Formats: sequence, structure tokens, C-alpha cells
Amino acid sequence: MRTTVPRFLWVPAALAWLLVAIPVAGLVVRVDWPNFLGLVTTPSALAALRLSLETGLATMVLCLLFGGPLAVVLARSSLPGLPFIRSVVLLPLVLPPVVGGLTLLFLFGRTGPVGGFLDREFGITIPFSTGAVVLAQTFVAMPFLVVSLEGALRTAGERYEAVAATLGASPATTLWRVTVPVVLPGLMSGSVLAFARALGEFGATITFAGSLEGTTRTLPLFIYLESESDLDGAVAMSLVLVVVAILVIVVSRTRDLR
Amino acid sequence: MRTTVPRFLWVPAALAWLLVAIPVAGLVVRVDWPNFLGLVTTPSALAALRLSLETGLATMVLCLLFGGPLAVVLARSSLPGLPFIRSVVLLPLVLPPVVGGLTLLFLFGRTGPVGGFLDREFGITIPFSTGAVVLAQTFVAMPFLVVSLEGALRTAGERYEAVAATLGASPATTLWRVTVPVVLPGLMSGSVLAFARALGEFGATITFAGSLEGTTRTLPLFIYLESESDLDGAVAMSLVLVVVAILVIVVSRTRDLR
Amino acid sequence: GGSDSGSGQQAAPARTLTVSAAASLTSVYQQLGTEFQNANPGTTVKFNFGGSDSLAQQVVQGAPADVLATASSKTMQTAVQAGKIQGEPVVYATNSLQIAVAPNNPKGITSLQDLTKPGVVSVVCAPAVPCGAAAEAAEKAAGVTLTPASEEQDVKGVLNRVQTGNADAGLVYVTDVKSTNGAVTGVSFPQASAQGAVQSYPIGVVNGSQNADLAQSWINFVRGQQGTAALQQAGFVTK
Amino acid sequence: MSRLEVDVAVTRGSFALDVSVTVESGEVVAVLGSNGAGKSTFLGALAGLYRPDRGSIALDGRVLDDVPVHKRRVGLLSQSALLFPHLTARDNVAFGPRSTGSRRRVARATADRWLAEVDATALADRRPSELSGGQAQRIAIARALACEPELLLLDEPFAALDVDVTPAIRSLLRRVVRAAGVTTLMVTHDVLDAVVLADRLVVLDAGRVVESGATADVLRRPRSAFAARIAGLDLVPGRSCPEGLRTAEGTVIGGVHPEPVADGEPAVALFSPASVAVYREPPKGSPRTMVPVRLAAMEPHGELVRLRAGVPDGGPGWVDGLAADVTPAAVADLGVDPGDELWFSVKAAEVEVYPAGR
Amino acid sequence: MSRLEVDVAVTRGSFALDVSVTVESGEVVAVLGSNGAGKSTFLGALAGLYRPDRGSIALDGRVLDDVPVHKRRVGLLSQSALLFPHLTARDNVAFGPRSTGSRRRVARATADRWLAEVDATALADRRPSELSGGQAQRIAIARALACEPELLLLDEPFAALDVDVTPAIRSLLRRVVRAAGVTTLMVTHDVLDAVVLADRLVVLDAGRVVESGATADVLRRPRSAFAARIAGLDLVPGRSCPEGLRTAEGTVIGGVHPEPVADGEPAVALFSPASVAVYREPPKGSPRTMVPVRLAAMEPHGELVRLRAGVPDGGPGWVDGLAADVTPAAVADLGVDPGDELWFSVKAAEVEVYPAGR
Ligand SMILES: Nc1ncnc2c1ncn2[C@@H]1O[C@H](COP(=O)(O)OP(=O)(O)OP(=O)(O)O)[C@@H](O)[C@H]1O
Ligand SMILES: Nc1ncnc2c1ncn2[C@@H]1O[C@H](COP(=O)(O)OP(=O)(O)OP(=O)(O)O)[C@@H](O)[C@H]1O
Ligand SMILES: [Mg+2]
Ligand SMILES: [Mg+2]
Repeated sequence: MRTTVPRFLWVPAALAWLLVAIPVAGLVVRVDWPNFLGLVTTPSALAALRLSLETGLATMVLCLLFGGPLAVVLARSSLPGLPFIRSVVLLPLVLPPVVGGLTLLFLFGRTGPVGGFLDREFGITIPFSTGAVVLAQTFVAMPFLVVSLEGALRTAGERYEAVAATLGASPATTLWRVTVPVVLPGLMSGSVLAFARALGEFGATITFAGSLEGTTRTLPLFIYLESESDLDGAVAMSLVLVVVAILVIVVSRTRDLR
Repeated sequence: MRTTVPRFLWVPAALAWLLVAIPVAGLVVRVDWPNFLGLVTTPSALAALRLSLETGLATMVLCLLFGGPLAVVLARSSLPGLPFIRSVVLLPLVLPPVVGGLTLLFLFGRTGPVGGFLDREFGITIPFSTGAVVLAQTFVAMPFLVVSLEGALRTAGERYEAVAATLGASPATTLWRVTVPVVLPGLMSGSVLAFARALGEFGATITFAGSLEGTTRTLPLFIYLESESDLDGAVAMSLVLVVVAILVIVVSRTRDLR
Repeated sequence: GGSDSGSGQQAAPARTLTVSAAASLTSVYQQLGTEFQNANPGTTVKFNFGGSDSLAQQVVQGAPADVLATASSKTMQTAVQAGKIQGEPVVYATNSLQIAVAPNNPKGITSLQDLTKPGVVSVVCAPAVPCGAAAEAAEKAAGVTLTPASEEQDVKGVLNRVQTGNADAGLVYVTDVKSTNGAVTGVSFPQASAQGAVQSYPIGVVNGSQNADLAQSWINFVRGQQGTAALQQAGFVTK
Repeated sequence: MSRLEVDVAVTRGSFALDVSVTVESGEVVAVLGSNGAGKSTFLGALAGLYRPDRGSIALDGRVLDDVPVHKRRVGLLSQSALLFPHLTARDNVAFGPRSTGSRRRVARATADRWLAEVDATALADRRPSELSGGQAQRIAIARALACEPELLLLDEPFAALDVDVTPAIRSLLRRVVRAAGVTTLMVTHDVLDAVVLADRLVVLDAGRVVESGATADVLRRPRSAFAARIAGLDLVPGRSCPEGLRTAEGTVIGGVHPEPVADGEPAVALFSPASVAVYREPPKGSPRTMVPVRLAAMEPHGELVRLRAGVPDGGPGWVDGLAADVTPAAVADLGVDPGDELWFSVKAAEVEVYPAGR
Repeated sequence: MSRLEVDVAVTRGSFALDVSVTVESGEVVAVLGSNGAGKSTFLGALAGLYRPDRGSIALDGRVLDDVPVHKRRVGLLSQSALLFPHLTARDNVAFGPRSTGSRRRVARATADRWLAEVDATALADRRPSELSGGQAQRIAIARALACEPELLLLDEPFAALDVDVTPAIRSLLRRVVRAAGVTTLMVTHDVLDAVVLADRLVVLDAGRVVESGATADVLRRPRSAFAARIAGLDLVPGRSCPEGLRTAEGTVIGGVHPEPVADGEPAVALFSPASVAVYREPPKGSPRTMVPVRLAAMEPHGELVRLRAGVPDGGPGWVDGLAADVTPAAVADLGVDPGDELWFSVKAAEVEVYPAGR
């Protein structure tokens, strides 16, 4: 099919892209290139990068495992009060991340209702652990997956699921063999959004999980700290973060969206 | 159509929802109810709330005006290097907001290339102005609109646009009378996401726009400052933020998504 | 310090003074701002609170502030080196460390040494930020090596941990302990005044300010009687 | 091998369906009716896609009302093919067997068998987006048959099929349905489908059954206008009178009563379009029934030309759609064009008046 | 009022279309062909939805190759209705006029007029999701007509329409097309549509034109198997020989040569299914052409029954699809069932051998 993008859209589209691209390009200009390699390969920087990738991946998986079902329920069930239930899911988006971290701390901290119970009964302390990082990231990243996936599910409609049912497919079979493949683009872009958001998460992590090299100090925390003392290092690592994100996004999206 | 949500999805869905809902509920418990009204109606609090709503709305409009066209271009054109162009749009998601704010400052500050030009030629100073807040929020919120809208455009497909063309509709007419109405759910949820993200934006704003009462001190900044001295006030205002967000989301989504 | 309250400028036309100040100065400055306005009718003081580093960057990038008051000499130096401060900034207050513990000090902590006891969860600021550098200096002076559960970004983070019971002790400033109104108890220790452990608060007029005279009178006001009183009230040591 | 007993009411927006039908085990029923009569809605209700307001569906005594769609063993071929876009044609057909427990190898073999049946083996590895309309329809038929349902529902299965394929698929369906004895309901607009495949016809109108009976009976002696149209007969509703039939606005159509009908009873007059004579001017003194019409359409019909009547200004509504078959020579003589006013006439001896259906 | 000159090649995946056709101003051409022959692809290429690999499309001398879709003034009714889901039926129909500059009031009036033409006035305020399949198809037809294109492309316009509506819409199209003199291409699987509406037929097979000519000529004397099927005739391809025609594997079919055909030239043998006699056993000593077939399907055909041949084990491929029309009494006498082996025979006097088309 040949359709045309109206010509007058190109100008605002280009401006929008430039608004995002130029500051990022500015970052590239700002980098202290002669020392770049040295700046980004310090042990602390590498530890932060590794932790960020690991926790980002874990977050994405958790978002899929839990947020995926939630999106299906939101898009397909007819629970009473659905608009309210849905809007609660969006709250981590509006909550300033620091406040989000605080609420997690109130709940899972050593004196909070859940954290206190875990501490007393099992001796498990959540804050200051890598698990806390994943929890904080999942809290802020979940809405991304849920919203994009729910949108995709709604746009795709239920027609194919109805057909599958008339062919004898149980709801579970229908889910795996029809729903998931049909909304795959939405699932992919939702996952990418969630991963990206986890990769950039700062406020909730530092408030809830703390900042300890190798355990809880993810790349954004590292960059922020670095920026206090060594702006060059911070800029260099920001660029690394940007490159990692671009790689992840390009790889995951070129395969499945086109 | 009657389709069923597989039963085994309910458990993870409920857990996902609770992960978000319980911390927020914790916030409610934490509020110092007897003083609540007093805390949230101080002139500074009201100024911050008003500024947040105004800039959030302005951001949403800018995202629609510029990000909307960008999403159409990404979904409908066949530019070379599209995956790269698209992934750049996602960068504000991964960039820690503070780094994002810094890059904006480098660019639009009075000594930056763009800001310097504006200052010299027109005497316009961007940092410390409400415009800077909107700029920072647009920078971080744009990807939300672009990604959800592009997904919706792709899922909706080009069939209806092709039909419109055979009926003699120009690309512009097709855009307004076919594309936009068909992807309205995606447009709505993208706008809500962008608005919500703008409402919660903190790091880029405080770094780039500063925190001046009535001019650049939005609600999250206010909450942050307040938390230095008065955690109760911060918690109370967080709750206000949450309620505002829920209202906006419920109102905008119940109307158009069902 | 001087005692000129700036009350001689009553006839001045309506003017706005923009003060970029470290977030830890929020309550003191807000209080002083009101007093300054009362003393100088027709003047409005606007505050831009934030992290010292951001504030310095903003000034360097030409943000239209009149006064810059950071929470460390190092960040002030950033602005000075960029030629953005008129003359020499002055240090008008200092702040020193205390060990913040839960009210009534349930773990019985009395010295830095106690923080290394098993079962005591401690937190400090990261060495890269001023309060962390101070903590490091104090540690060195005391000859102990702490193994903190977390190296926080700022004092507020440390305070938060102690306040919410997630940490048993944390190194923060006296002013921070005071600001909690008894939510945490401060334990003083001798090494707090060691070389490099004391935080200083410099202030200066921003180059290119449209209100340089008003800015200067704000500095004088902060260093004056009312300013000193308020700062001391908050726990600062004034100079 | 299942007897179907249905008595349901379904509401869709402003449309209400209320149908009660019994289909014997292994019987094939053609569901006829004009556009919007509720045929698709009826099949959807049987498959469980719409929740009935009241009533019940039983298959061999097994009450389906609360059985979820996928456990009903009811196969539905819907009006649009709706092939799964992410699966190849073969996997689309294998979907049903796989879902009901067949192993992958077996399901693929089953799929290949059905693809061969609909003459689509060459298309097995194509995606739906790479198929033409008729090819997709064939795959959809194979898919519906491959899960071997107890009750098969087919919504216009032959639309989009070409002249080569239609008879082949028709005979395939006949073979499958007869061999397995699957109880089948089939929506169609083509009388040939009904004649070839169906034991019985059910005619819906505005959501209700207006006629039902053995195919041959209904086509020979329709009682609803729609069934008459399908059967290629002219039908005029009214009430019986001694001379034949009196329409609602009073025209009397002369006719015979092959079976006794009480005077004033609701009745229908039936006659063949071939027995209708057409005039430009009403012939004087003729004993025949004459009605003025406006010519709505002309179409070839075998060797003859079928003239289709419309309502002339101020004329009675029941003439709408009446057909008259005349020779091409007669058309040339008359020199008619659509829009012209004509007179249709029919001899009483060729009109049969029957009691109207329930 | 536009003469259409097309000569294009289009590739879609593994399918290649290469068509060259000229349609005179105001002519109506029926595009026929089996499923997947490339009919929809052809129309899509004319409308500008597929980019041709080479070639050119000219409408009244105006070269359309680089004209964007919306400026071509080519109306396309595609195979699925694709009504805009967010607009009411009326607004769907008004879309074209609005887009080409009519004011709102005028466009609505135009829409209402077209809705009345397709007998859908009552549906004007419905959304597409509230329409039945046939109702949606009618609105789609109204929508395509309402923008008064110079070239009208109709892809199976009558699929899904009921028996009442089909003749009405057919005559509507005839009226519109004749009155406005719109050049029209129409894809159909129903010979009646072609006979009623088309001046000319174009038959596609595997992306190429295999036959084209005036409707009556093609139906009387088809040269492709598909056109013969459409026309209801039996066609056997081969090469001319003195006795009639010799098929590729050597069977000789006796026949007459109404026009001279050189010996050994490619030719087709044409005969009516009614002239085919059917036997259980080959009668001894008959002078007729006899071929063994396997009975593939049986269908009523008017008063007669049409038997459709399949290829028996080891038999020649060309018998596939041959039809024989016999009386129901003969069927009863023969006692045949699909799958049985039979003999088809035809007298030489009833077989005409013509040179094969280009
Ligand atoms: N949501 C709705 N609101 C109002 N009316 C509706 C709705 N959905 C369907 N209808 C109406 O219900 C009637 C029955 O539709 P259905 O699809 O069953 O018809 P059908 O007999 O299958 O017709 P067709 O031969 O055109 O396919 C139609 O008149 C349609 O307009
Ligand atoms: N993307 C593709 N890749 C390969 N083959 C394709 C693709 N798209 C279409 N085709 C093939 O192109 C051929 C022509 O398709 P088209 O839709 O034009 O057929 P048609 O004549 O309209 O058939 P029908 O009568 O079934 O509608 C078909 O054989 C189809 O399988
Ligand atoms: Mg239907
Ligand atoms: Mg087609």
C-alpha cells in the first residue's frame, strides 16, 4: 500500500526530533574524548554498568511476568471500577520518583509492615540490596509495559480470540497462540519502554535501595555522584548509557516492528 | 463478544496491581490527616499545584503538536535509518533526568549555543523561566506520546488511509478525518502518559529551570524542598499529586477508551 | 560579622532579588526572606533552592540569579572560576557532623567507633559529595573504617534511613538533626571538627546581577544580627 | 451426530433476535433471509459469542448455555475469513486440532489433508496477507472443518469463491457433512447452495423465523415473500376470498385453492413469473387480474428476460419485487426501459392460494 | 467519460501481474478469473495502491503513473467493505464528497441520496459495527459511487448481498454507469453480473489476460477454460486435426470446424453440457467420442442435474471439470453417486472446434 505522510507534518516532526536529538548530540560534543576510555572503564563505572544491565533485565522480566497479565485483565475483563483500577497503575508515573522510593521504604523498610515482617520472621532486609533496586525499578517501569500493552490489546480487538475459541482453544491456549503473537509489537515496545525506564531510574532507587558500589549503585546513581565531583566522567558515562539504550532499542525493534 | 481471561492470569495481575497500589495506599495512611487541609493550602503549595497543572497542560499540548507529527512520520514514512531515528526519540527515557537537565542547560543556557543566540538577539533568557519548565518537561515527556502513538498507528494499519485516498481525500484530509479518529485511543493514552510524566518531572526541571516559587517550582520540586524540613507536608502534597493524576486519568480515559 | 540590617533603603522602588541557595538552607532562608522583605518594603525575595552543584552550573550557564549561596566552597569555586562571582565569596557559617540515631539512642552509640559494631547498620554520604568528604575526614581522624550499608547522595538520604529505622546510625550535620524536630537524636563526637570535616557556607554576588546593591545588602542581612540568630537557631556555627 | 434444540432471544443494540428451532441429528439446515435479518447473530449466539437474554441451547440434550465457547464443540465459519495473521495457512488449519490436544505432527497431517480437500495445498506456507480473498476463504473453510465439531455453523461459506471452486467445495461440504453426520447450519443467499446441501430451510426476517420446512416443500410452496424470491416464485400476501385472494388494500387476485382455506383467513397467492403477462396498456375486457407497476429492473434469466416490478406512484406496495419472465422478443416488442409504467397480469388458473404460514 | 489505457506489471511477493488492456470511454468491463488470478491486484494497481514495476496507466491521455492516489479520480470498492469505523453510515458516504470540496450540507444531501439508492436510508445513523455484512456492503457501494469518479473499480460488489437487493443494486449500477458514462471495471464470479452489466469481459489467469472480448462473443465462443466454465460450456484444449481436435495426450474428439483451422494449430473444442451423454459402461460400437471420468459432484441445474467430472485414476487431466447435464430420471436410472466411474460421450456434430485465443 502506498500512503503519503502529509507534507506539513514534516516540520513539527523534525523539530520534535531535534528537541530530543540536539541535547543528546550536545552530550557527545561535551565528552572529553581523549580521556573517554579511561573515564568509562574505571572499576566503579564498569560495576555500575553491569549492575544497571542486570537489574534492568530483571525488571523487564518481572514487568512482563506481572504487568503482562495485568494488561490482559485491564483490556479484556469487565471488572467493575476498571477505570479506577487502571488509573492506579499509572500512579508511579506521576509520583516524583523520590516520593515513590519513600512509599516503598515505608512499606518494605525494616520498620514498615511488609519489611518488618520479613525482617522479624526470615531476617531478610530489603533495602540496601540488589533486590531493592529491582523492586524500585519494577515499581516505576511497570506502568510503561501495562499501558502500551493494554493499548495494543485494545486496538487488536477480540475478534481473533473469539475465532480461536470457536476452534476449541481454551483461554490459555488462546493467550499463547493467538493473543501474544497478535500483540507482539505492543509487547516488544512495552518491554523496551520498561527496560529503558529501568535503565534510567534514579530517584526511587536511591531513596529506597541506597547507593553502594556493586550492590545498589546503578549507572544513573553513579553518573549523578560523579557529576558532583567530576563532570567529565559523568558526561562520558551518560554517553555510554545512551549508546547502550540505542543498541537495545535498535536491536529489539528492527527485528519485530517492521 | 464473550471472551474469557485465563484464570491463571489473575494472580500475577493482582500482584502487579498491589505492588503499585499498596505503596500508594501507604502514602494515604502516612498522611497527617488532622493537619492535611492546612498543609496543602499554604500559598506556596497552591502556587506549586497551579504551576504544575499549567505547565503539565502546556507540555501535553506541545507533545501533541510536535510529537504527534513525529509519530506519524515514524509509523508511516519509509525514511532510511528509521530504527535509528526512532531510538533517538526514546533517549530521554534512559537519560537520568538530571543529566537530561544538564544537557538542556548546556544547550539553552545563556552561554550555550541556542540560549546564547536567543539572549544576544532577543534578550530572552530561558533558565529560571516557566518556559524552561515546559521545555524540560517536554523533553522528558515527548517519548511517551511518540511511542504510544506510533504503536497505535502501526496496529491500526494503513487500510483505512488507502480507502480514504481512493475516495479523493488528500493526505491532510485523511490525517484529520481518518487517521486521528481511528487512533484516538492511542492518542488519548499517549497524551495522558505525557501529562502524567510531566506532572511528576523533577530532576530535569530542577537542574535546568531551577526552583523559583510561582515561576519554576512545580509540585514535585515543592515536595522535595518541603521534605527537607517537613515530611508531613511533603507526603500530603504527594497525595494531592496522586489525586490530581487519578482525576485526570479517570476523566480522560473513561470517556474515550471504552 | 556586620550589623547593618539594610533598613536604610526604605525608599527604593519595587525590586526583586533572586537568591540561588543550597537546599539545606531552605527553612532558614525562607524565614530570613520574610524578615528582609519587611525590612525593605517594595522588595521581593525569590529563592531558587537546589543542589549546590546544579546551582553553580546554572549560574555558570548564565541563569539570572543575584546571589549564590552554596553549601560547599568547592561548588562556589566552580562559579568563581567561571568569573561569575563579584569579588571574593565570604564564608558566613559552618556546619559540623553529628551521628544521627533513633530517639533515645537504643543501640547506645556514643562514638564513631560504635558504628563498626556488628549489628549496627550505618549509612554515610558518598565521598564525592560534601557531607561524604567530611565523613571521610572524620573517619580518618578517628582511625576507623566504616562499612556503610549505603553511600547516600545527600544528607537527606542519610537522615531518611535513620528516621525510617532502616539504619541505626548515620553521619549528618547538626542542622539536619535539628530540622527533624526530635525525630532523630544527634550524638556529637570529637572528630567532627577535624580538618576537612567541617562544611562551610560561602555566599557571593553573582556577576552581572541587575541588583548588585540589593544582593550585597542580602549578604549583609544574612551576616547581620537577625541572620546570625536564625542560623544559630538552626544549628549553624556562624562566623 | 447431535440433535440441536434452540430457543433463544439475543439483543444487539436496537436489534432483537428471537428464534426457536430444532435441528435433527445430522441434518443440514440452510438459514436464509435478507440482509440484516439476523442470520449471523443467530449463528453467533449458537457458538456462544453473544450472551442470550433468555432461552437455552441444547446439543443432544447437553445444555450449552453456560458452557464456555471453546468447550461447545461448535465450529463457526464467520462471514469474514479472519485467518490468524501471524500463522501460515497450514498452521491456521492445524490450530483447531492442536488446540484440542493433537500432537504437532498429527495436527499438521490433518491440516495438510484439509488443505488438499479445498485445493489449497500450494498455499500451505503462505501468510494470510499473501492470499487473495477467495484463497483466504478456502483456508477458513478448511480450518472450520479440521476441528471436527459436533455442530457446524457456516456463514456464507461460498462468498468470494470462483466458479471452479464453488461446486468442488460444495460437494466437499456435502461429503464431509454426510459422512460424519455433522449437524450443520449454513447461511446462504444462493438457492443452489440450499438445494444441493440442505435438508431443511429456515427463513429469518427481522430476527424471527418466518418460515421453515423441508427444502423442496419450501421452494415449491413458500409462504414468505423472501422464500418465494429465493424459490423464484411470485408471492402476494392477503386474505383468502372465494375468487382467490384479497390484498390488504383490496385488490382481488383470482386464483384456485388447491387445499381448503377458510374465507378471510390469512393466505398467500403463488404463481410463476413465467405465467405473468406484461402489457403497455391494460387490454380491455380481459378477465385476468391486472396490476399497474413501474419497471424496476431487467435481467436475463435463462433464455428469457426477467422484469422486476417496482411500486408505481400511488400503487399498492405488494407489487414491489414481483417478477415476470418474458421472451427477449416480447421485450423488443414492448420496447420497455426501467422506469416505464407497465401492467402485469396473471390468469386465475395459474395462481394458487394457500393458507399463510404460522 | 474517460478512455483507459493500461499496460502494467506489478509484483506482490512471488506473484507477478502483467496486464495490458484498453477500455473505451464509458465502457463496462467485467474482470473474471479464478481465485488468486490477480483481479484485486489489478484493480489495486489502477487505483494506485501498488507501485507498478513498469508500464503506464493513462486515463483519457492523462498519465496517472505519478499522480497520487487521491488525485486520480479513481473510485475503488474493495473486496472487504472497510467502512470507516468511527463514522456513521451517512458520514462514510459523505466522506468522498466532503474530501473533494463539497460543503457539509451538500455532502450530507449527496450521501442521503446515495443511501436511498442502495435502500439503506434507515441505516444512515448506524456505525459500521452495528451493521450486518450485507448492509455494510451496500453502504460501501454507496460510498464508492458518491464520489463520482472518472474510473470506477468494483471488486465483487455483489458478494454478501441478498436476493432482494442484488438485482436492485445491479440495476442501480447499470443506471449510474450508463447515465454518467463512467468507465468501469468490475470483478465478479457471477456470469449474471457480467451479462447484465458488462460490455466486455477480460479473463485473467495467473496474472495475465487469457481472453478478452465483447460479453456475448466470449460467452458464446470462449477460448479459455475459465471463460467456458463461466459461460456454462465444456471446453477441451488441444490441436486441430481433420476429425476435430487432438488433446495433448492423444485422445481425438470428433467435431466440426465452423471456421477454417489449420491442421495442428492450437485449438479448443466447445460443446454444451446438455449434449453430453452419460453411461455406466461404454456402449459397444458407438461412433461417438468416449472418455472415462470419475464423478466429482452433482448439482441441480434448472430442470436438469449437472454432473461434474473429475479425473479417474490414470485418466487424462483435461476431463477435470467437464460438465454433463442429464435429466433427474436419467440420474435415477444410472443410480450414480460421487466417486463412481462413468463414461461421458458427445456426438461429433455437437462439438465445434475453434482456433485457440492468442
Ligand atoms: N450493535 C448493534 N446495534 C444495533 N443494531 C445492530 C447491532 N449489531 C447488529 N445490528 C443489527 O442486527 C441485525 C442483524 O445483523 P446480522 O449480522 O445478524 O444480519 P445477517 O442476517 O447476518 O445479515 P447479512 O446477510 O447482511 O450478513 C442487522 O439489522 C444489524 O443492523
Ligand atoms: N505478498 C504476497 N506474496 C505472495 N503472493 C501474494 C502476495 N499477495 C498476494 N499474493 C498472491 O497474488 C495473487 C493475486 O491475488 P489477488 O488478490 O489479486 O487475487 P484475486 O484475483 O483478486 O483473487 P480472489 O478472486 O480470490 O479475490 C494470489 O495468488 C495471491 O496468493
Ligand atoms: Mg451476516
Ligand atoms: Mg480479489
